[in-house]
Amino acid sequence: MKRQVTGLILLLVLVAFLVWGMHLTHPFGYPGASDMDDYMIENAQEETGSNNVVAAVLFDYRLLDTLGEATILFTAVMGVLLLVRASKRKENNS
Amino acid sequence: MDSLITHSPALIVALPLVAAFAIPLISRAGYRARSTFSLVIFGLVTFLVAVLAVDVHSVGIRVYTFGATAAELALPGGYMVPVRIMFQVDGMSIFMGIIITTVTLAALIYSLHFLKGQTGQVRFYSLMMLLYTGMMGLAFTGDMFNLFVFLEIASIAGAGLAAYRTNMADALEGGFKYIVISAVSALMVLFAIGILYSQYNVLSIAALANYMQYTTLDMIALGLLGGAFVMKLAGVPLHMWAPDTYTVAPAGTTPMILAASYTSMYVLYRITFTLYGVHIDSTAIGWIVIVVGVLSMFIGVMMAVHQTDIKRMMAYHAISQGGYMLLGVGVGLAVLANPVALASYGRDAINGGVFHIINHVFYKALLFMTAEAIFFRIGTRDTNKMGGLARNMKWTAAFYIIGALAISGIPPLNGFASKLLIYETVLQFNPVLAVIAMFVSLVTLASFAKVFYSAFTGPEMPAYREVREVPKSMIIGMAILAACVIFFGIFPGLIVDNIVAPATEALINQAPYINAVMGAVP
Amino acid sequence: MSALTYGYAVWAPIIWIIATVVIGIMVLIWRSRGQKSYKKGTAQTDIFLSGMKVPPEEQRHVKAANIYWGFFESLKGLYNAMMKPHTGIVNDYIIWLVAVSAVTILILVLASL
Amino acid sequence: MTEHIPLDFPFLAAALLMGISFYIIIFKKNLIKLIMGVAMLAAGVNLFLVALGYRAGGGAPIYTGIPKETMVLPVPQALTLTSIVINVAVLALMLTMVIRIYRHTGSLDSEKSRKLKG
Amino acid sequence: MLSKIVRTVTNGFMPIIIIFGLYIIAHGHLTPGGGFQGGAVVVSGVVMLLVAFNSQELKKSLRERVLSIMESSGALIFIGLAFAGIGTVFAYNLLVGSPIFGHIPPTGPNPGDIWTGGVIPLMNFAVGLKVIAGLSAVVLALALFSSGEEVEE
Repeated sequence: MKRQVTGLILLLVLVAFLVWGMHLTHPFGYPGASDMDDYMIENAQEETGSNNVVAAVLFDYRLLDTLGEATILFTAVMGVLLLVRASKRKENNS
Repeated sequence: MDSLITHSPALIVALPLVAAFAIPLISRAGYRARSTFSLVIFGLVTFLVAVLAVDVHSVGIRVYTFGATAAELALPGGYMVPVRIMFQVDGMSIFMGIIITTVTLAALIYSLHFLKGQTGQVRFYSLMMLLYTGMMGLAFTGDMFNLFVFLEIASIAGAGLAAYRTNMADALEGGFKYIVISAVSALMVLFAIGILYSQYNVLSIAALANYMQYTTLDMIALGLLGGAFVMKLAGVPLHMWAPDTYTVAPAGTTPMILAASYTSMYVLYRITFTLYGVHIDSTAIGWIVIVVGVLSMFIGVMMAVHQTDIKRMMAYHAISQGGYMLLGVGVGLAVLANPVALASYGRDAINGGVFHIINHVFYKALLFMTAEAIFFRIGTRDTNKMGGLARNMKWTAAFYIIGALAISGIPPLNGFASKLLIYETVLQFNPVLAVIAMFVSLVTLASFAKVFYSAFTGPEMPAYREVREVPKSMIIGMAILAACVIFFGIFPGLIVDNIVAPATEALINQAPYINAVMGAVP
Repeated sequence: MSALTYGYAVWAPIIWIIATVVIGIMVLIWRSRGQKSYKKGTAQTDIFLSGMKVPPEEQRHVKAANIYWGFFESLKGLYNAMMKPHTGIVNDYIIWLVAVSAVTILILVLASL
Repeated sequence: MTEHIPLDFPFLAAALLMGISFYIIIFKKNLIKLIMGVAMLAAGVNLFLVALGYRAGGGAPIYTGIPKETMVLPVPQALTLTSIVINVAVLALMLTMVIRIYRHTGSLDSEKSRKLKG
Repeated sequence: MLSKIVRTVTNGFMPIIIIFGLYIIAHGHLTPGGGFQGGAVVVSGVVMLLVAFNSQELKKSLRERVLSIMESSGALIFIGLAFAGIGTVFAYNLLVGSPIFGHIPPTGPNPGDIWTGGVIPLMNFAVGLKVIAGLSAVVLALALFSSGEEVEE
C-alpha cells in the first residue's frame, strides 16, 4: 500500500511536469519552425507527383516508417497466429 | 563492390525483412527448404555486415538517405534541414551490429533442431528474422521516429517469441509483461519525440543535436527517454520484467532478447552522448548512470544467488552485469567535461563499459543456451531436481564451465579483460565503487559454482540415466560463442584497438555524427 | 598484439597463460614427489558417518536449496527487504517506471537551476 | 502569449489523458482494464502529435482543393497514422495473450494470475 | 448465426463496403485515405460478416492458408517496390515521369489526376491487400480461438 501511495505522488509529479511542458510548447495553431514541412508542401507535387502531401510523406519521404508500420502489422499477425496455435507436444507446467 | 558497400546499410535491414515475409511461402516446400533459405539469407547479411564494418572502420561514418537521388545526399539540394529518413552508421552502430549478427547467427543454428515436433515453426523463424531486423534498425537509424518504429518491431517480435510455449502459463505471463512494459516505454519515447519535434521541427538525430538548446522541454524529454530506455535495458529498479521474460523465452531466442535490451542500452548512450551531447550537465547525468549501475550490480547478484531456477539465476546475472557496463560508461560520462581526467582514465572507463557489452552478450548467450539444453533434455529448470548431468552431457558441461568462468572474470577469458578495465579506471575515480564491483564479481563466481555443483556434478540421478547429449546443431551454436569467448579473452588488445576504440570515439566525439549530415549547410 | 594496454598498465594474457602452465607443471612435479600412505579398497577409503548407516548414492547429493544455507540465514534481513519490491505484478513495474522518470526529470530541472 | 492560453487546450488534454491512463495502468489490477489504459495512453500521445501540426484556420494538406497557404503540417499527421497502426498491432497481441492467460489461470487479476515472482 | 433478415442485409451490404474500401485505397494519393484506411474499411465488413454468421461458417469461405499467402505476397510486393529503386537509392520513387502512374500534376490546387504518384498508388494497393488479409486473419483467429477451438497450422 505504501508503495502505491508513493507511486501516486510521483505520478502527480510527472503529470505536473507534463502539463508544465505542454504550457511551454508553442501556442496551439501557431507552430514555430516548420522548415521540413514547408519543404514537403512545396516540393511534394514535383518530386512525388502526388496531390496528397500526407501520402507523399508516408510513401516517399518517410517510406521506411511506413515499411516498418507494415512490418509491425505483419509481426503482430504472426504473433497472434503463433499464440492461438494448437500445441501438439505437451510440456509439464513447471 | 563499391555500390554494394554504399547500399549495404539498407540491404542489411531489408534482406531479413524479405526473408521474414517470404518464409511463410517458402515453408510450404518443407522444413529443409525453410532452414536452408534462412541460413543462406543470413549468411549473406553476415557478409554484408563484415564488409560494412571494414569500410566504417577505415573510411568513417556512412550516411544512407532513403529515397534521395543519391545515397550520401542528406540535405535535399542545399536545403537547410534534412527531410528524408537517414541511416547513419558509425563505430558504435557497427559495434552493435557485429554483436547482434553474431548472436543471431548462433541462435539460428542453435534453433534448427530443438523445434522438431513442435507446432508454429514457420512463425517462429519469421519472428526471429523480424527481431533481427528491429535490432539492426535500432542500431543503424539516424532518425528519431524511425527509432521508435524499430523499437516497436523488436518489442513485438520479442514478446511473441517469449510467449512461444503457449501450453505453459508462465511463458504467456512473461511475454505479456514484456509487451506491456515495452508498449508503455515506447509510448513515452514517442511523447518525447513529439516534444523534440515541436521545438525544432526536425526528426533526424544529427539535426536535432545541431539545433539543441537544452530548454526545460528538452529536460522533460530526456527524462522520459531515460526512464523508458532504462526500463528496456533492465536496470535496477526497472529490472523486474527481465527475469520473468528471459526465463520463459524458448531456446535460442533468449540471447536475442538479451541483445535487444543491450541495443536499448546503445540507444540510451546514443541519446545521451550524441543527441544531447555537450549541452547536458554531464556530471549529474553521469552520477545518475553510476547509481543505477551500482544498484543493478549489487541487487542483481544478490537476487541471483537466491534463485533455484537456473535461467532465472542467469537473468539476474544479466542485470548485474549490465550494471558493470553502466558503471564504466557512467564514470566516463561523469568526467566528460574534464579533459585531463577523460584522457587519464575516462576514455578507458568507457572502453571497459563498451567492451563489456560484447563480452557479456557472448558468454551470457552461451550460458542461456546451456540452460536451454538442459531444459531440452530433462524438461525442468529447477536446480533442486538436477544432479550428475555432466556424466551424459559432456559438451554442455564444458560450455557451461567456459561461460561461468568468463562471467566471473577468471583470466584469461574475456570477462576478465573488460572487468579489469572497469576496476582500474573506477579505482581512480572512486575506490568504493571498485570494491563493490569486485565483491559482486566474487558473489557471481559463488552462485555459478553452486549451480555447477548441484546440476552437473554429484551422483547419477536415477531419473536421468537415459539423458543424451543435445543434437549437433545446438552444440555448433554453443561452440561458436565459446570460441568467441576464448578468442576475445586471449586477444583483448586486438578487439579493443580495432572494434571498441572506434565505438568509444564515436560516443565521446559527437561532431562527426552531426557534420556527416549538417556539414553541408549553406 | 594481444596485450591490452590501458592508461598506465598492461594485461598480457599469453604471458599469463605461459606462467600458469609453468607453475602448474612445477606443482605437479612437487606433488609427485610426495608419498602415498593410504591403500585403495581398504576401509581407509570408506565413508564414516559416526557409526550410522551410510545412505545410498542418490540421497547423498546436496540439493541446490541447501547450498549457502548459512549465507542466506545471516542475510535474512537483507533478503526480506529485497524480496518485498519483487512482487511480480505488472502494475508495480509501471509504478517504478513512472517514479524513475519523475525523479530523473526533477533532478535534471533542479540541476539546471 | 496570454490570448493563446485557452488555445493550448489540446496539449493540456493530451497531458491529462496521459496522466489518467498512467493512473489506470498503475492501479487497475484487471488485465483488460490495463490494456484499456495502454490504449488511452496511445490516444493521448496521438492527440499531442496531431495537435502539434495544426495551423490556425488550416485544412488538410491535399492539393485536391485547397491552396498551400492554408495547409496544416503534413508530417505530424503521417506520424500519427503510423503510431495508430502500431498501437492496433500491439493491442491485438496483448489481447491474445490475455485470452491465453485466462485459459490457463482462470483469472484476469494481475495478482491472482501471477506465477513468476521473486 | 443471426436471423435471416440480418444475414440478407449483410450479404447485400458487403459488396458496397468492399467497393468503398477499394475506392479509398485507389484514391489514396488524391484524397484522404490510403492502403491502411481502405483495408480497415474492408475488414470492418469482414467483422460484420463475423457477427452475422458465426466463425465456423466464415472459416469455410475465408481460409487461413489463403489469408497468409495474401498477406505475405502483399508485404513482398510492398518491399519489392521499395527495392526497385535501388538502382538509385533504396525506396527511390522511380515511376515519377514514367508511363506507369507517371503524370506530374500541375503545381498548386488542381482537381487531381488518378494517373499520378509514381509508386504511391501501387504501394497503396500492396498495403491494402496486406492489411485486409492480416486483420481478417487476426479477427478470424481470435473469433475461432475464443469460440473454443484452437487454430491448426
